[in-house]
Parts: sequence; C-alpha cells; structure tokens
Amino acid sequence: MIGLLLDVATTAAILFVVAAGLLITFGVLKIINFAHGGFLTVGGYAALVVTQAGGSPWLAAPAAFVAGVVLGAAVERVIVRPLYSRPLDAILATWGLGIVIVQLITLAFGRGTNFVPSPVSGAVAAFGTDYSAWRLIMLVVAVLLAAALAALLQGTRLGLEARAVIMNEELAQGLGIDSTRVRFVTFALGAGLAAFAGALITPLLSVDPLMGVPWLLNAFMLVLVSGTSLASLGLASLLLGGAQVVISTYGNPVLGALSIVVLAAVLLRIRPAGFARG
Amino acid sequence: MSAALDIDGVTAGYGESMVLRDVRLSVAPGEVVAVLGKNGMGKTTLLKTVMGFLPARAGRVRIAGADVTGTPPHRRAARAVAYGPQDRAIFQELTVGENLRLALPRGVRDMQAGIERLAAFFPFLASRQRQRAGTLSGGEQKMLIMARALLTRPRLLLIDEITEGLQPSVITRLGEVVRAERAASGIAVLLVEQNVGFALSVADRYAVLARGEIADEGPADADAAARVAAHLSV
Amino acid sequence: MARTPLLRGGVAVAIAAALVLAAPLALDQYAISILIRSFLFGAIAVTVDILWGYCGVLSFGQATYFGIGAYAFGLAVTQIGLSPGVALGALAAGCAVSALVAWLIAWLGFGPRVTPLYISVITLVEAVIFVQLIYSGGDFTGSSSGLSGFDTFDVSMEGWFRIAGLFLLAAVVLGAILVRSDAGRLLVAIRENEQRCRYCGIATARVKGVLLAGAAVIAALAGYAYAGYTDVIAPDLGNFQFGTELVIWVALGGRGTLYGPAAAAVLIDYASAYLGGTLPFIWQLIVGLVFIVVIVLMPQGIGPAVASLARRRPRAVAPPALATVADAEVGGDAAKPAIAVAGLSRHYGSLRVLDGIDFTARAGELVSLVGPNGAGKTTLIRCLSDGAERSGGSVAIEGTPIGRAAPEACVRLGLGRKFQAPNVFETLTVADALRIARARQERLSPWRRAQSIALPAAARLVLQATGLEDALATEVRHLSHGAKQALELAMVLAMQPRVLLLDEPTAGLTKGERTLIGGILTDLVRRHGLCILLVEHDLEFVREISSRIIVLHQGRILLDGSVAEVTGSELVRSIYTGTPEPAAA
Amino acid sequence: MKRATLGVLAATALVAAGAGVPARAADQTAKIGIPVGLSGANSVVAPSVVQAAQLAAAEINAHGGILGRKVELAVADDGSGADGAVKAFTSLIFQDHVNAIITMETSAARNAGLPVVARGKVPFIYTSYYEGRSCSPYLFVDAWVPDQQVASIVDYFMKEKGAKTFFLAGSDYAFGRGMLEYTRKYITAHGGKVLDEEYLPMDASDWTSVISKIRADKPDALITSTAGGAPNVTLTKQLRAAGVKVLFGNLAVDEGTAKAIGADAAGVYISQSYLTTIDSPENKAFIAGLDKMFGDKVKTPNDLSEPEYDGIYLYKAAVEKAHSFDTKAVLAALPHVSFTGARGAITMDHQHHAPLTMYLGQVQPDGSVKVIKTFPHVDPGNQCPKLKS
Repeated sequence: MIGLLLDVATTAAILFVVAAGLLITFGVLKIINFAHGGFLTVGGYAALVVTQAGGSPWLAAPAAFVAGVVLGAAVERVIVRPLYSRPLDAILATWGLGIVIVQLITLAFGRGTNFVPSPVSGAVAAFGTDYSAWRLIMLVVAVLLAAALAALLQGTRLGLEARAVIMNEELAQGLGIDSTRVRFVTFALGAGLAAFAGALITPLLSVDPLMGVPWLLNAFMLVLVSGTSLASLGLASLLLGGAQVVISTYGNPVLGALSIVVLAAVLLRIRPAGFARG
Repeated sequence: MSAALDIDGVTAGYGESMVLRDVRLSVAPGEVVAVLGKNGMGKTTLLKTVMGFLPARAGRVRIAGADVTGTPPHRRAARAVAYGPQDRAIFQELTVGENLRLALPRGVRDMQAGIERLAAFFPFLASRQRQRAGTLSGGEQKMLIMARALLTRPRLLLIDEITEGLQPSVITRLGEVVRAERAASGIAVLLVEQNVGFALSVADRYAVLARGEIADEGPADADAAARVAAHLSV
Repeated sequence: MARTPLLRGGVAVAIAAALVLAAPLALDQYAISILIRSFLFGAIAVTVDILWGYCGVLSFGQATYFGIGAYAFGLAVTQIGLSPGVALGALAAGCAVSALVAWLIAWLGFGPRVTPLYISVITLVEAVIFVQLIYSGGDFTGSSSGLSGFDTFDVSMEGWFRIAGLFLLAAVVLGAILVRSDAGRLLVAIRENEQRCRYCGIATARVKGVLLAGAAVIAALAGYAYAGYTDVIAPDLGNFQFGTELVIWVALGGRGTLYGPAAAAVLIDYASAYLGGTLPFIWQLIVGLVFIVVIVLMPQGIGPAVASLARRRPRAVAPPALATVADAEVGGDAAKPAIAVAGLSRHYGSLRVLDGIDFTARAGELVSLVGPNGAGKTTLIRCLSDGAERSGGSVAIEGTPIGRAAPEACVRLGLGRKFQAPNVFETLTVADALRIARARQERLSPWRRAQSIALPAAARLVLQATGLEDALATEVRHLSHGAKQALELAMVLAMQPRVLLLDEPTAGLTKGERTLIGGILTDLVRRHGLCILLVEHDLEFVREISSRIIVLHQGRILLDGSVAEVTGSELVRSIYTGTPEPAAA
Repeated sequence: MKRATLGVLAATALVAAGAGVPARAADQTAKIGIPVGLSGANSVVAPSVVQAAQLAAAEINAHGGILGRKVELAVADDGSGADGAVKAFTSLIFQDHVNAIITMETSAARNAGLPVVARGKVPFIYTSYYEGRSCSPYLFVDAWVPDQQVASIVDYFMKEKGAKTFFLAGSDYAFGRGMLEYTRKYITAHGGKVLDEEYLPMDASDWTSVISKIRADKPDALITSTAGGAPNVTLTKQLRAAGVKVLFGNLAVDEGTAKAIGADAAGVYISQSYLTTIDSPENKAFIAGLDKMFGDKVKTPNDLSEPEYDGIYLYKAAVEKAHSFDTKAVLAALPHVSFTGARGAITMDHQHHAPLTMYLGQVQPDGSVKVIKTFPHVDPGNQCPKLKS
C-alpha cells in the first residue's frame, strides 16, 4: 500500500515536472507548444553531452535548462512570434519544429539509445519500504519546482506581469507592460523547463531521439485540463497520474498508459474548464 | 510648450469600415477635455487609437510633442500616460495591491507615498490591498481604476466612462480626485463620458463626437450643457 | 452563361480521367505502384482540406479511418476468406465503423463551449488508441506485425492505378462541387462565425459531425483499396504520424484549395519514394523545415502562391436573383405570451449583472429595452436566446420553456437575434450570407448553387433601403459598418422569426435608413403580429416606434410602462444625463 | 534521378511522360536487394546489417562471384514499418530487378514485403530473429525463433539456479507477446509457474506498475521481451533503480544495447545465436574481415547482422546447387544447403528455418557478454509444417 502511494506520488511528480514548461507557455502565449517533446529530448541530450564530457550528473539538469532557454529564445524570435495572431498555425509550426529537432539530433547523435548515468542509484529505505531513490528525488524536485514557480509568479515583477498578460493582455499593455517581452521570456523559460525535465528523467529512461514523444500527449492533456493554473496542474497530475498507476497496477497496463489521455478527453467534454476554476 | 496630447487628423477603424475620420483634438498640459457623444460614435475607438491598440490609418498622434504614431501601447504608456479602459479594466483575479503595482514603471518598487496620497480620497485602498479585486463592489472597482491611473502621477490621463453605472456620491468623489490631482501636478486629462453632468463639471473644454467626426467643440461653460444636449438629442 | 464554367469543368474532368486511364501504358511498373498509393493518399488529403481548409476543423485523425478501412478488408478476408459477399460486407463494415467512430469523436470534440483546439487533440488521441488496439489484438490483428498475404482482388497493377486515379479524381471533383455549393458556403460560414450560424438555427455541431463522418467514410474507402492493392495491413496505416503527415501535405499544398493538397500529397509521397529511400533523415528534415517556413511565411501554402503568379483573380460568380416569399401569417398564439421571463438572474462570480427580472411581452408588441451602459441589456438578450446563459429563473418563448437549450434550439422556437456589433460572415458574399440565414426554410443543396433566394418582404425592404440589393456579390468584409448592421438585420428577418430580439439594430445607420427600418419594424409588429424586443440608446427612435418601454438599471427593472410614462419620467432622464437622482441606489 | 524527375512530371500532369524501358542490369550481376530500416526503429542496427552484407559480397566477388556473376547490393530504406516496406520491396523488385531479397527487418516490414515478393517471384531470405511461424514458399529464415531461444534461458534458470516461479514482462507488440506466450507454455510444460505476465505499450517509458507487481510477486526469475532499444533500457534502469535484484533473463536485448546500458545491465542473462565473444576461427575471421574492410567506421557485429552475412552465403550455395539464378530452381535448392559461418554450421530445413547453435551469455559489469553455456544444434521445431515437401 505504501508502495502504491509512493508510485502515485512520484508518478504525479514526474508528470508535473514534465508538463510545467508546457503549462507556462500555454498560459501566457495561449498557444500549445508541440515542440515540447523536442525540447525534452534536447534536455536529455544536453545531459548526455555534459556527462560524457566528464561533468557531474548533478550538473546535467541545470545545463539542460540553460540549453533549453537559449533554444527557446531563438525559436520564439524566429518561429513563434510571427504566429501569435494565428494560434492554430503556431501549433503546426511547433509541430514541424519537433520533427526538425528529432531529425537534427538523429543526424548529430545517431538513432541509437544512449545512457546517462544517474546521480544516485538503487533504492533507499523510505516510509517502511525500499523505494527508487531517484523517484523520491523527483518528488522533492517537483515540490521545489512548484514552490519556485509559485514564488516567481507571485513574488516577482515578471511573475506579476506574466499573470497580468495571462488575464488580460490588452489591459496589461495599456499599463505599460511590454507583453512581447513577457511572451519572449515566458517561452524561453518554458523551453528551459522542458529541457530541465528532459534531463531529470534521464536516470529513468534511455536517451534517444524519440524520447520526448511518449510524454508529449500526456503533458498536453494535463495542460488542457489544468488551464493556466499551477495548482490545477498539480491536482491533475495527482488525479490522472494516480488513475494511471491504479489502472496499470490493478487492471491492464496498456489501458493504464492510455488512461491519462482518455480520462482527460472525457473530462474536457463534460467540463470544458477541466480542473481550472471556471 | 507642446500639447500633452495632439491628435492630428486621425482616421481609424476596424476591418474596412472607418470609425474615426480625420479627428483633430489636442489637450494642453493641465487641461481637462471631455469627449462626449452617443454610443457607437467612436469615443472608445478614439482612446484606443491614442493608446495604440488600433493603428491610425491616417494622421499622427503626438504625446508631449513626441510623435508616437505606430509605436506599441506599452511604449506610449511609458511616456507617463495612464489609461483607464471601459471594459474589463481591472485584473479581477489579482489583489488590489497587485493591480496598483502593475501601474508602476519597471524598477520602481515603492508605491506607499502614492497610496497614502490617494487613500485620502479612496480610504479602502490602504486597508484592503490584499483583497482580490474581483470581490470589490462596482463602485470600488471604478475607484481602483482611477487610483491605479493616478498612482504614478502621469502627465496625461485617458479615461473611458469611469462613471458608468455609479452612484452619485462615488461620481462626486471621482470628480474631486481629478480636480485635486490636476491642481497638484498639472495633469492633462482626456475624459470620455456619457454622463454629461459629470463631464462638464470637471472639464475645461468639451468635444462632441458624432459618426466619427468632431461635431462640436467648446469651453465647458454654463451654456455647454444645452449645446451638448442638442447633439445628444436625448 | 452559367453553363460555361460547368462545361469547362466537364472537359477538364474528362481529360484528367482519360490521362488516368492511359497513363499506365506509358509508366513503368515502379512508378505505377508508387502512384497508386500516392493517389489514395491524395484523396484523403482532399478530405483533410475540406475539414480544415474550408470548415476550420483541424483533424489529425483521418489516417485512423484509413486504417479502419484497411483493417476491415484485411481482417474480414483473413478470418472468413475472400468472396464477393465478404468483400462487400467488409466495405460496408469499414465505412460504418469509421462513420460511427467519427460521430463519437464529433460528440466529444464539438461539445458546447469546448475550444476549437480540442477536436485536434481528440483526433490525436483517437489515432493513439487505434494503434494500441491493433497492438493488443494479438493474432487476430497481427499486432505490430500486421497481417499480409491474405487473398485479395484479382486486379492488375494497371487496374489498381486506374481505380486509385479515378478515386482521387472523384474526391477532387466531388469536393469541388461540395465546396462551391450552398452547403459548401455553410462550411466556410461555420469556420468564419459559428455563433452566427447557430443563431441562424443551424445545429453546427451536427453539420460538422456529418462532415467528419463523411470524410471518415472516404478515408476508409481509400484504406480499403490500399489493403486490397498492397495485400498488407499494419498499424502504421492509422497512426498519428501519418495523420500529421496528411496535415503537412495540406498545409504545403494550400489549404482551402482542394487541388493544392491533392497535388502536394501525390508529389511529396511520390518524391519521397525516390529520395526518402536514399536519404531518409535528411528527407524528413527538409520536409520539416519547408513546413515551418511555409506555415510562418506563406500560410496559404505553396499551391496558391504558385497559382497567383500564373493567374489573375478568379471570375466573379453572378449573384443569384432575389425573390419574395409570401409572408406566412405568423401571428402567434395570443393566449400565450411571446416572451415570459420570471425571476431571471445572471452572475459572473460575485458580480450580479441581472437580478430578479420579471416581464412578459406579447405578440403584436414592440417592447424597447433602455438603460445606460452596463445596465445588463445585452446580457438579458443573451439569456433569452441561449438557455445555458442564465444563472437562475425561467424563460419561455411562446409558452415553451427554453430550459438549457442551445441557441439553435431557441431559434427553432421562433426566435431571431440581432447582435449589438455586426455579427456576420466576413469572407462570404452578401447573397451567401442571406442564403445561410434561410437554411432552415430551404435546405442548402450540397451540389449546386441556388439561382435565386426567396426572402420575406421585410428582409427585402431592408436590403433595398440600404442599397445592399445591388451588392449581393460583394464580400461582406468590404461593406461599411452600417451596411453590415443592415445585412445582419436582413438575415435575421429572412429567418421569419415570430419573436425578434434586436440589439441596437440601427447603430451606424443614417437617419433616413433608421426611419425606414423603424417603419419596417412597426409594420412587422402591427400587420404580422410579431413580438419585438428592442435594445436602443436613441430614445427618440424608441419613442417613435415602441408600444412599451422597459428601463433597466444596474441589473434590475426600474420601470416598465407605456412610452408616455417612461419618457416623462424624471428618473429616466436623470439616469441618462447623470444629474443626481434620488432613488437609483 | 532522371527517372525520378520524369516520374514526378508524369504524376503532376498525368501526362504519359514515357519513363522508358528499364535496363536489365541483372543479366550481368547477381543483384541482392536489402530493404532495411535505415530510418525508424531499426536504424540503430541497420548499418551493421549493411556492413555484414558488404563483407559477404566483397568476399564472394574476390573469389569469382556466384556462377561467375559479381554480387551487387541494392539497399533501400523501409522506415522500419509496413508502409515503407511496401515501397522498398516494390522499388527493389520492380525497379532494380533484384535476384533475391536477403535482409533483416521488423516483422511488420517482413509481412508487408511478402505479398510484393510473391508478386515479383523472388527468393526472400529473412535474417532477423522473430516470433516464428511466418511461412511462404518464397521465405527462408536463417535466424532464431522462440523455440530455439527460450529453452536455453529457462532450462538454465530452472536446472542450474533452481527457479520455480517466473514473472514475464514485455512490450505489447507481436514479438513481445509471441516470445512470452511461448515462454509461458514452455515454463508450464516443464513444471514451473508463471506468476504474472504483463505488457506495456511499445513506446511506454514508465514501468512503475510492472515493477510494483514484480516486487509484490517476489518471483524467482524475471524474463522480459521488450521492443528493442529504448524500452529495454528504461525497464533495466528502472528495475535497478527500484532495487530489484531478481534473476533476470532478457529475450530481446542484444550485445550492443547491453553494452550501452553498462553497469545496470550487469548480471542479465541473454541467449543469442551470435555473440562477438564466440571462440571460433570463423568468428575471428568474420570480425577481422569487418575490421579490415571498414576500419574505424566498423559497426559492432551482432545477432541481427551476422545472419545477413550467412544469408548471402546460403543464397550463393543454393544458386550453385541449382546451377541457375532461376527463382524456382533456387527455391528448390535452398532447403538443402548449409554454410558454416561465425555462428557455426547453418543448415536450412524443409520448413524453411534453420537449426542453430545457441549461446547463453551473461552481461558483465563492463558491458561485455560472457558465454556461460553453449547449446549446439537447437532445432526450430515445427515452424511451417505445411511447407514440408
């Protein structure tokens, strides 16, 4: 039972970390970034490069974050900015970007699976059971990330401006807020978080050009049911991720793997606002 | 000395239909000008064009002598221009304090002095900074819009139908604060109003917009109400 | 004159068909074998274009229906064996399952108040589930390995080439007929302004559902043919990668053109057969990059960009003639009030916009709703015409409670609503817009353009008075603000409603036009027994035409009385001019 | 390229552009078609397969070719899937007019290629291990099937390690299910007990629920059969991270992947028909030949690439036995030929499969695979009884 609770909690934590960047981008820019999977992959490869160059595995995630921010900044300027007024086209363009990222990585690193060493390995005794040390660390990371993002949004001028732009962009502009700059920073931050997450999941996964794909759709659905709120994302990750674990454990893992998208799809039909207030 | 605001032959509109045609209006520093007119005559469009939310198809907009035609809204706001729109003019989900803070220019953190100054007119500002703005009453929300606009002592205030749906006592107080701020800092005000009584009570001059053009202009003197009434044909 | 383009089209189709039939004689086996699948893919690309380019429904799921069609054939033959009955049964089953799945997707994706993005996401999910089901199917579906080597039709490569080529041609031709027909204009109207369509009484979710199901059936047919030709079924025929590839082809070829997506699908698939084999990763990289560039820099796609170099603007279509329908004597049941509102309220969070609204209006009454900005007038109109809007209370139209009914259902009760800001179809012509407003009375043909539009006299009068009658072929976006107002009014009148909700119908019109419209409205009320609820700022206009006036202030009814009572009221004057008043707060 | 352009033109305008009569290059050479997953799931292993084929062709050509004809290879990408395979097979058979198809592919690609092969009437030697029981007059398989592989691991676990209870986990696709279903039957038939059999979608990367069940079931041994590449890595990593230290046999991991996983794979048992550590003169010559031919560009040979090398030699033997390149004659000769390569002696049987020597190996902490036990001449069993002539 403790094992199941830990499974639910850590699965939710991983989902939260993976989807956080997408949520932030969606909230401020109102576009769904289909290249999110590609950014995750970039993070995984950043971790690979860092560790292969002899860097500590603990450095992998921060390095990936930096790589993601730089990439996100470039992408925002070149691809996303011209498409603010055409959100559906922005989806398609970021989709194309996802393809391009995967192909570029394949050309540079090959199609093979790679292996990034984990900063910690094995299981530790926790709550009266042995449990994967890295998954427990992910739990801590998710809590810290949520706290950091909440602090950024609630406690800083940039966060206040971002929330203002989310709620009413025109009014924010009228108060002298440069919403283009807010979008730029947000997109870069979202990409950075995606790459950060990509590096953080490497101890559990192989690093290959398609590593981001299985996460994309789940992250996507979680964001759609969460609207623009971090708290909703936390709740959605916990409930839908929990459903995935429970269905996989007591039912069929194949159904379990589909449970997030299917439950989210039905939820959105019944309650378009999802877990967000509305 | 250049005008606080100079609208020079501006034409603007949505899609292919023009709502404003060759509008010329200027506001001197320290002057309060009321723009009156019936619904759908282009009053709100005029403010949106001045702020840059809508491109001017022809003509120029100058703020304190600087030509701002074609610059984005936030650049215009940065020229000490405060804007209080008519619809959805506060961030309902943010607190009163956060709403006020958003009006501060980047890098400025302290707004205590401003709040103390304005709390003289709107006492609730000081005590309810942590309250969510959406839970304020309609009148308080309007006062918040006005306070936010005046917090940083702008040189130019553009305000759209601030009195809409308000009790007389609140309207009176809004009039007082405009007069006081003008006296203290020489702020120029462009006031878009339906409420002719209020508008003429605070304005130095009025202009009537009809079908996108300035149909009448004049000083807000004793006869103004009658002249305006003729245009509004109520 | 109308015959000429038809003739020209016929000749073009005949030439294309002859080329398809003759081409196998000149092409080598390899080219033939590749083109067969390219043609089938082209046909699905056409369906994606109709859905997305015309109706605005971006679907990644068309590949799934292709897969369903393919599996229907493969599974039936593998399980039962090939016979004409099995082949036909499998065809029927493939189409039926596709249509049913599409219908379910439509139910999920076109629900009330879901975002347009949602359908795209749902179709992605659909493809993922399809592949997972095939994987879990074990020996029955062949799982990831698929099935192959089953018996199939004894048709030569050349035969399949002709079948696939004619199938693509048929898809393009039928698609072209559909999008040029009146029903096709409705698809564009839904993309442009779904809300207005619903207020024309059109159940847009159902229209989109039917379209999705139809597109699904065509994709299933293509999949069926593909399985029959290649003798192979595998999960990658229906996965979302293929679904997105289709979207990419449509975007590159030019959405909303039909020929562009068809050509792009055939060309890119054919080219990838040659280039993709030797440089697989580079090829995908190039396609990805070109896709981004096209989306960012030329969203209309390459097809139209090329075409615009070669051709001038398309010929203008002659506008249809207008005719007058006899006015049905609508005069409602006088015993039941046309509008009955009791205890209606509307809050947004803690904000009470409307509270405790009670009133009735009868047939033959023109009730004006006045009050300052923010009094809740438009909100009230909204609550009367959309059952999901109000927070409390009840609304009945001619004795029938609207419950939680959607706008299109309210419209079917005899309601017509004109919005405050002109709410029309920007890229349609004036004639098309009127035609769509009449869709409930006269079915929109899916294969031709009506030569005339029959309108009630009142609508024609509005068109005449505002000069719109001479602008039937003009696209709405070129009209002035006032002309759009008049067009929307004419559209609402064209629906022959018995209860009319008009939100500032004359804003932006000239004095003369207003007088005329006032005359039309009073005539409708007096002679035809309509009930009109009018929101108006111009008190002079209100005084001239109203039979009763309701004054709304701060979400409540302040006064409900005759014209004389209200205009004489000191209270009303004070609200409007802002002079201090005693009893408002 | 010119032909492609012409074809494009023809497609655009539907104009009969006259692509010309294709040259019959096959008259001068023995042309072997290799449709292979240069992109997609198989793209990791495909280069090593092509190298094995190139080595075989070079060796044969250096010794006078096949019946005096030079061997020529035609490689085409099949995208590792059915759709691409139809394209690749069609192009090789109908455009390049190859004499035979000899390749390693996914099962989906193989199945998709079979009808094209039947239409084009060419021999098809399939060189990838697979879930078994794919039968066609044109198809011959020189790699292992479950019947040959599973026994070695299960027997070793039961007899030498005393395992009685098993947990089976795999990816939900044909190979994963095929292997584990056979494994379950084999274990049950030999007195063992299968506690649970769990599948995850092919692209799933979170094995949490499966690992929880393994921890709850406490089996004596775990046998997995996932999709190649990523799922193998993720499952192994997550098992180790969860501290599961059960006896672990992996039916689907190859030497290269094991090496990539490194220390986390240490202790895992694998069973293959080819390991680079096989101690035989043929294997040493094979590896030396690759090193000489490709230098530092050489891809490590593996259980999917070496059979390609054998397959080309088997084809050569069949042609020489038939004294003809005629498909009918070659198909008749193939069930009677054998070749001794790096894996040992390979003899085709009447059911178009081959008895093989299987090697049970264990992954060492440095990623290398140590041969624990050798099982010579393991019979594939009844794969295609209907083909028995």
